[in-house]
Amino acid sequence: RSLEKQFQEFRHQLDDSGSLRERIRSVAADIESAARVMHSSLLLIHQSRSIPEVFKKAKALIGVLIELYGKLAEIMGERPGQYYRYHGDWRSETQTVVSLLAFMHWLETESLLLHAEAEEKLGLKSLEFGLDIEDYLVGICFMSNDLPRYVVNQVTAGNYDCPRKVLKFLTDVHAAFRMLNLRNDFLRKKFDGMKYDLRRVEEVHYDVKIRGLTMKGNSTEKQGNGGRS
Amino acid sequence: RSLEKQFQEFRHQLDDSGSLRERIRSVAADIESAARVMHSSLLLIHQSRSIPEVFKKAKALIGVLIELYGKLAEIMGERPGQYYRYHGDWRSETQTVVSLLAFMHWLETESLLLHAEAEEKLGLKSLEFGLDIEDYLVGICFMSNDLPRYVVNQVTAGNYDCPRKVLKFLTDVHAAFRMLNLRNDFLRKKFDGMKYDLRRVEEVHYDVKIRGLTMKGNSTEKQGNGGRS
Amino acid sequence: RSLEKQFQEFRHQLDDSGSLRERIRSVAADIESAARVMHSSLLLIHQSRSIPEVFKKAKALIGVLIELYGKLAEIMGERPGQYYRYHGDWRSETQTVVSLLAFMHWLETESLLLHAEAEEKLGLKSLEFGLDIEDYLVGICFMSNDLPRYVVNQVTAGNYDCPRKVLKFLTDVHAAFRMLNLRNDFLRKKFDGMKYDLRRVEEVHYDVKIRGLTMKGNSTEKQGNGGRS
Amino acid sequence: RSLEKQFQEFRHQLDDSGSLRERIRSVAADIESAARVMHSSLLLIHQSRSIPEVFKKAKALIGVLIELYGKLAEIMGERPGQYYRYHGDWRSETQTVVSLLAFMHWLETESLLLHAEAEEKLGLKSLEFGLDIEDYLVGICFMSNDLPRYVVNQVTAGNYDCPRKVLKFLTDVHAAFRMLNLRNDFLRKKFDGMKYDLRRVEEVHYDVKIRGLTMKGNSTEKQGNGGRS
Amino acid sequence: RSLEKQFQEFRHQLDDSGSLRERIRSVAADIESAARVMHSSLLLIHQSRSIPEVFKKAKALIGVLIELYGKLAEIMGERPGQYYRYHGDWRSETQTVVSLLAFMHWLETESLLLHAEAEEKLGLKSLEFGLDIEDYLVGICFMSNDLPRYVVNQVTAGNYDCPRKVLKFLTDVHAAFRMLNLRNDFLRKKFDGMKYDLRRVEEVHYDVKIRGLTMKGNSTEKQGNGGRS
Amino acid sequence: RSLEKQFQEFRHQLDDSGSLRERIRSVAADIESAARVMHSSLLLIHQSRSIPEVFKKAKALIGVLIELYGKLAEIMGERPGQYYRYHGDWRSETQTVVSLLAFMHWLETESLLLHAEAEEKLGLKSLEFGLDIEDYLVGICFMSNDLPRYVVNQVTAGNYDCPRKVLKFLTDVHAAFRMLNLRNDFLRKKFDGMKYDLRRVEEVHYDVKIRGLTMKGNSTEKQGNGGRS
Amino acid sequence: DSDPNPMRNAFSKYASYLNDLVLFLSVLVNEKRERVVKASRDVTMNSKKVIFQVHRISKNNKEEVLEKAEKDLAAVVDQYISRLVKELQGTDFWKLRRAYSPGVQEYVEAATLCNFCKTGALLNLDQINASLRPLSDPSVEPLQINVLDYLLGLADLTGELMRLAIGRISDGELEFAQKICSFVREIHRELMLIAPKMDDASDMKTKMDVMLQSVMKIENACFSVHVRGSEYIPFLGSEDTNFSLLGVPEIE
Amino acid sequence: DSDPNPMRNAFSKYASYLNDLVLFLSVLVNEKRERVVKASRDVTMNSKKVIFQVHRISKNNKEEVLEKAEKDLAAVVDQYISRLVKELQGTDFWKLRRAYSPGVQEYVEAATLCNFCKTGALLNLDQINASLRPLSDPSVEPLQINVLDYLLGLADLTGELMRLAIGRISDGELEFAQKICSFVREIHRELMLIAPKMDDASDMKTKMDVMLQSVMKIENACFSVHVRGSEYIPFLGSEDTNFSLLGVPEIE
Ligand SMILES: [Mn+2]
Ligand SMILES: [Mn+2]
Repeated sequence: RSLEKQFQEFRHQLDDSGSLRERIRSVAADIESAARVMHSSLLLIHQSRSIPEVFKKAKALIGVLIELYGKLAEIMGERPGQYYRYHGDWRSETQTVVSLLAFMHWLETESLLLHAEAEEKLGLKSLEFGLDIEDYLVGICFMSNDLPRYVVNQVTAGNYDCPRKVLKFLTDVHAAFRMLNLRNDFLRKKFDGMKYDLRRVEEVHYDVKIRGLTMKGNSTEKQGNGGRS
Repeated sequence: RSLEKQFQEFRHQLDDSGSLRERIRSVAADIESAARVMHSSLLLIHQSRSIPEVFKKAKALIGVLIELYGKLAEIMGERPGQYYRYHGDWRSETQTVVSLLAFMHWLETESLLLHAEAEEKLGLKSLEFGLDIEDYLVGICFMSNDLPRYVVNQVTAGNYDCPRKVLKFLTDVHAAFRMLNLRNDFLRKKFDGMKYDLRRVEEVHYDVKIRGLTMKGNSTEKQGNGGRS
Repeated sequence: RSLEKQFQEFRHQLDDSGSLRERIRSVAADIESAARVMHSSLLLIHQSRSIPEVFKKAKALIGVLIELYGKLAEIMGERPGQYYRYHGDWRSETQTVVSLLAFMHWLETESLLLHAEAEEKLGLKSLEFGLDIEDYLVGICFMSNDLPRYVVNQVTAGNYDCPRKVLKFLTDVHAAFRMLNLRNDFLRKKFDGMKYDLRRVEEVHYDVKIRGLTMKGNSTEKQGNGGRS
Repeated sequence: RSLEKQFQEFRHQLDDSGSLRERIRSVAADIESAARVMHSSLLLIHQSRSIPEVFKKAKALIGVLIELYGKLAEIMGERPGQYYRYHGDWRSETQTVVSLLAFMHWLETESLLLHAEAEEKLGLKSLEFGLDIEDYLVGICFMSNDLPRYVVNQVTAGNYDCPRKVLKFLTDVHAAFRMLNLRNDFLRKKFDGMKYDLRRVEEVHYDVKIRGLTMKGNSTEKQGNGGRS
Repeated sequence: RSLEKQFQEFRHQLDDSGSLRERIRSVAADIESAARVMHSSLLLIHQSRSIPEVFKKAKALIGVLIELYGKLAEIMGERPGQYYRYHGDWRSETQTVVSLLAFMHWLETESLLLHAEAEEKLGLKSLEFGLDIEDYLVGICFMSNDLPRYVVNQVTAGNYDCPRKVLKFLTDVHAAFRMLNLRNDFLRKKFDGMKYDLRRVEEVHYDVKIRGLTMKGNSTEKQGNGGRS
Repeated sequence: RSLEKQFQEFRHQLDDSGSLRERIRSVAADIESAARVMHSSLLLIHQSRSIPEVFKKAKALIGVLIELYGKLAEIMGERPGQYYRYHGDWRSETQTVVSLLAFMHWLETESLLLHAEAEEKLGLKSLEFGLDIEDYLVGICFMSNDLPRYVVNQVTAGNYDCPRKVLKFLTDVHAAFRMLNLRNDFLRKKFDGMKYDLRRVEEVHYDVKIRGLTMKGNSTEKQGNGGRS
Repeated sequence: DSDPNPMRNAFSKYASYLNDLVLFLSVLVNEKRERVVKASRDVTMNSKKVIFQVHRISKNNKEEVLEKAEKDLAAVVDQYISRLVKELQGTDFWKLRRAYSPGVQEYVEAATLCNFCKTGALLNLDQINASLRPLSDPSVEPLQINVLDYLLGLADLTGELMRLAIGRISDGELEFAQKICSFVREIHRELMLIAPKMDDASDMKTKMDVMLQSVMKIENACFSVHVRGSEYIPFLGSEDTNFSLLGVPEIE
Repeated sequence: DSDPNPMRNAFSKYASYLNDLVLFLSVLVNEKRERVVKASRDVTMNSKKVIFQVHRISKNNKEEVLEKAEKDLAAVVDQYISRLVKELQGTDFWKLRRAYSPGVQEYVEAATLCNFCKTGALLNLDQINASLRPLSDPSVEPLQINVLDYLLGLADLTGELMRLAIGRISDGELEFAQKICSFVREIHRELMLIAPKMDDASDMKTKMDVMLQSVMKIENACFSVHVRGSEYIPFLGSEDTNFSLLGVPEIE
């Protein structure tokens, strides 16, 4: 009967998209796990290890991530036009990944990791499977959340010029975000939190500046900061 | 600077997708409103008005719905491949629409409105913008939720043959659903609720049967629509 | 200094509106208390006491309520144009009062207490201080919530014609409400609940009807129903 | 029937007030958006841009706000006596606006923007549609919340006299607020937060004073706006 | 360092138990799926198919279940003493399985499936991996929940002797449960629900008895499986 | 009937205790208000007004407080043994009062206000109505919270000897508290906060000491009340 | 840290004063509180057992079941309430109320449930308190259950009565069920007037909502028995006199 | 109800079988569960006392305080853990885990805290379990704390270390504070990798958030001491050699 035939067909389709989702989730779990290890190794920066030392493990993991996103792209390639149907299953993992990459990028270049650069780092060149803009932006907000802690620990380690640089960077990023008309959603909430990061970095900068440490710091203390003063 | 340029571009894209979403939501609100009126007029069936009388208004509204879904399809046509990005904005409205159409279809034909028939009724022939299967299935569950009430009121009005028919229909639909491997999600929860509808209809059928009303009923009050008792 | 002067003035104004609010709240508490006693005495209807007996105490309390609303009107008269500033302080009490009056009205007349009638019963004739429409409507919804219990207990007491009458009444009220375009707020939520009352009354009516009790009931059993079959 | 007639009338009234609310909300959204841009441009003060530069854009937006409040007043003019019925729909936007105006006023005059002055700035002269006192007061509290950040950044930029001035101002405002008997509500909570602002400004003042920076500061960096340090 | 070494070891252990859990969950999902299909086929009993017909598929699935529980036992055999660590992962599936087996057992023997019998049916003879008693008891409660529906449908199909038998059975089971000293937990709540099943079955029994259907029924429609009425 | 009689009696008793509570709350509100004014006048100490000037108003209010606690004692005298039934209604007010008295006491004597002294100051000699020990201790913690601010402002005003004295005092109080065996409750949490006050006072002491200000300070600005700097 | 400054001395004096007072508080009261909490928990558990016993009631074992329940209830008083009383003796009842209130409420629930089943009437607070008086040492103030705990216990009683009523209907004891129904309605009506006046009015409010649900569950059960029974009233009494409505015994 | 039908008989046989099994469950296990819960509660309370004792530490009383703490900790093992072990002996550890887990976690917290203060290192799970082994009757399986409870205890330990660090900074013991800081950072990093793998991953997730807060509180405290200290570093050491940063003792 047509009713049965219809449901049989549904069954195939649902099983199909179910197993697809399973595959996606498995890759997403691998991404989560790689990002977690990466995050954990980046945390050593707070203990003033030198950047090259800290980056060694992290950089290796980028290779793993590229591979995993490649897998995702491949899977989605089987379902043209359904990127946004399954997108929710790897969103939050991707946001974390972006935040880590952007933090590393800042440490190396003192500039913001651009969207195109992030895509490139993850090997996402194809138009079909890119980095969603909102995910990228949320990732940047997450990175911002880590900066106050970084600045505090750098100053404690004697790197007195760090607050100034981070403040400049964060002020610029914050100003750039303000240009956007954000909907009243998750991203907006995350961005609203960025102003607390900014404020905290300003306070640290103030603490350093008012004691005249900025001058001293630059000349006398280079400890624990491999490539950066 | 590249940072500013990037955010300027984001701004355009976000504004763009923001205004798209606005347009979609406005159409979805119209669909919701049309469905509400349609539901309102179908409710008269519980007061045992004759089917033609009840359907007059409802049928007119299907025309409105076709037009509205046409608009949606047009909007989505501007964004190929992003159907599932915005799909959430008209989901629940569509589920309600399906439930109403399927109820009307059952009243007319005593058979299940198939997915393809539902698409056709709504003027959705294009491959690009179809009726999502899960939305269709949720809509069928919603329809099922209304059946116990319908049966109770029909019996009260003297239409004693109604429970048997509805029971047969619902048993078949329920069996068909059981063939599917549903994920543990909204649809699964809705379907789990269907067994209560089935049980209630069985009880009404039992009430009628045990009192031997089925025989009487069939001869004297065939239509069971003689107005309120 | 002008700053101090300004705040001194504010102080007076805030103290003023504070003591006004105090007075309003005291009256509202009295209304709540009177409504509670009234509600408690109306509950005897579920034990099939005769209507006159049940109403004796309740009717006396209407006099108290008129007086209290008079006080409120007087207080608000001191602040023209600020009705809605303080309205929140007696809202929910008024909704309860409306629900009780409407229930009594239905028991006496088997018709809906209209808005104008409610105002009249509470002695609210002045344009300045009326019964807010939404409060009236919420009150009607509250009344509807009590009807299934009433119907169940009436049938248990042998009053088999009651479900039919209540069903007719509630169907009409429900249909009338559906004409309104309710915002997505408290009233809408309350109204959405009304359909469960309707459904329950339909079920009770069904239980009575299917057993052929409606015929018997009218002729043989008049027990416990002072003025009504 | 009278029931139907009543509900028809209700329908008109509810639709009426619904569309009114829509219009109000649309204006309120515009106010919110203008205030957001204004806030954005005022933020540059934290980067020690000169006041005239910072104010140019902000002042232009005051004109926009006057117009928008004019629209609101016009709309409310259609409904005499219902100011407080709809007031909630533009409250929080107005509080933000007041906080921005008061901050600008302080930057220009080092004195508190009075309630009457705020009304004047927004073109609210009519008695019918004024600036609610509580909204004004909440706005002042919001402004207070921004002062610690302002002071910190000014000192960082070398403007060592700023803390003394802000402290004096905030102490006076705080003392004035303490004269009021605030209810246990939103305003009270906001005011309770003001003491943390005061404390922070005292701390900054202390930092500057104990290091003997006040003397230096006054002579060399009078304006403290020589760009970013 | 020993700290790192310890945590590394933990990581291995937890990865280990994580993958064990994965294996368990996969088996549990298979059990769930087999039980679902089994339930599906048993549902035909409500449509009055003959018992042999209904049981054919169900019995085959018992073989599948035995195998699956064998797998579970094997997995748990690798971790002696950790049965209750992972037990939560297959609890609810097992309860369903027990309810289905007990229902089949009743249909065949009109007696209660005992705990030891259930273990035997599932091939659980080893002491290491048995059927938890609470799971068994919950399963019996679940079976009880299905009996009212069964009785209603059997009577509808003309099997008038069924209510008497089920009532007797359920009364006995209920009495037996009352001998247990149940804690105030999930099982107790499930058992409390059994009273409603009992009551519903009694009502059906009453309906049948009062109409003198029991006598008729027994002679003419012994099997009660004459197809759908 | 005895049931009704009993409940009637309860109603009277509860009305009774309700009006008692009302009276208590009204007194507690007066205590709160007196404490607020007292606090307000004590706040001037942060602006370095002379102690006698600051105390004049505050001392007058102690008389008011004595009277109010007398009223409370009187009310509680009507209900022997029910002190702790109503105690929650004036707890937090009393804690604030203790903190203010202890702060004044320290300013005058540089020693801790003992429990017995606090009772005496408030005119609580009777055993029936004393000062609950936990309330006393919480009050002392509250006082501690105000000391960092006091120290900062005193130093700003040139009173460089203040940090040393406060530090000594707070160190002793902190040590004394550590002797107590505190439960894990509100008081314990408040006490845990005292550590931060201690740390902040130490920091200020350090700031002053490191600059050799202590010596200077003592001679020239003994009172430290030369008006606002 | 043996510096001989007066303030620290004062405080250590103060601290030794605390040995009388604060340590009295933290040791005596905290540990007393602990002990009272434990005693209360035992009262709760054993009162629950009594309630469970009452639910074993059926048409034919009423006397036997109630006798056992009353014996158990007496044991709760003798063994557990008396321990609670001993712990509380001489301290401020109101200060420790939170510690013992749950047990007392549950006891009220059990005692009133037993009494209702036996007599069909409400056991008064005075009666309960009179029965507790002998437990206390006559020299000190005896434990008297306060109105609030009594009422909170009554509120929970209605839930147990609902379970009882559903059971009785299954057992064919319609009159008993109807009696419960009236009784619960009456308690609900009375408590409705009292609820907002109580010290813990918001707790009571939720209990009132649950109570109304219980009342309606009983009413609905009575309703469905009634309509079912009404259907064949004309035929009943003639043919089948000993067919009690919805009673189990006729099976077999 | 003495009808001699086979099913009922079967069931009463079954019910007597329950006297072996279900009553074993409800009496033995339920009451055992109760007793285990009580024993666990005592372990918790007394471990908390040990932790409280450790927080009494100050610059000059370290040995004395830690000695007392260790004695108390040993008493927790001898008196309370041993009771827990006795209750658990012979039963399935995993089955009753929920009942004893809170106590075990708190004990881990106390033991690792003491050990860190004394040795500056993390007390391993193996070490703890080795110390518990003598408590058990050699004939039965000894109580061994499982990895999960150990890790949950460690997660809470970081909160106590934060309180300790803040106290130490107030007391001028900067180095100790910095040592705590590194230690807590390390635990946080290690647990971060383990957290999602745990059986109760969602509990652990909240604990991780709290832990990060603790880490940052310590870091912020170290930061503010550092910048304050850095300000005058050139002058320090020359003038005022014995002025330890932020130490209390100099007063007077
Ligand atoms: Mn209970
Ligand atoms: Mn802890």
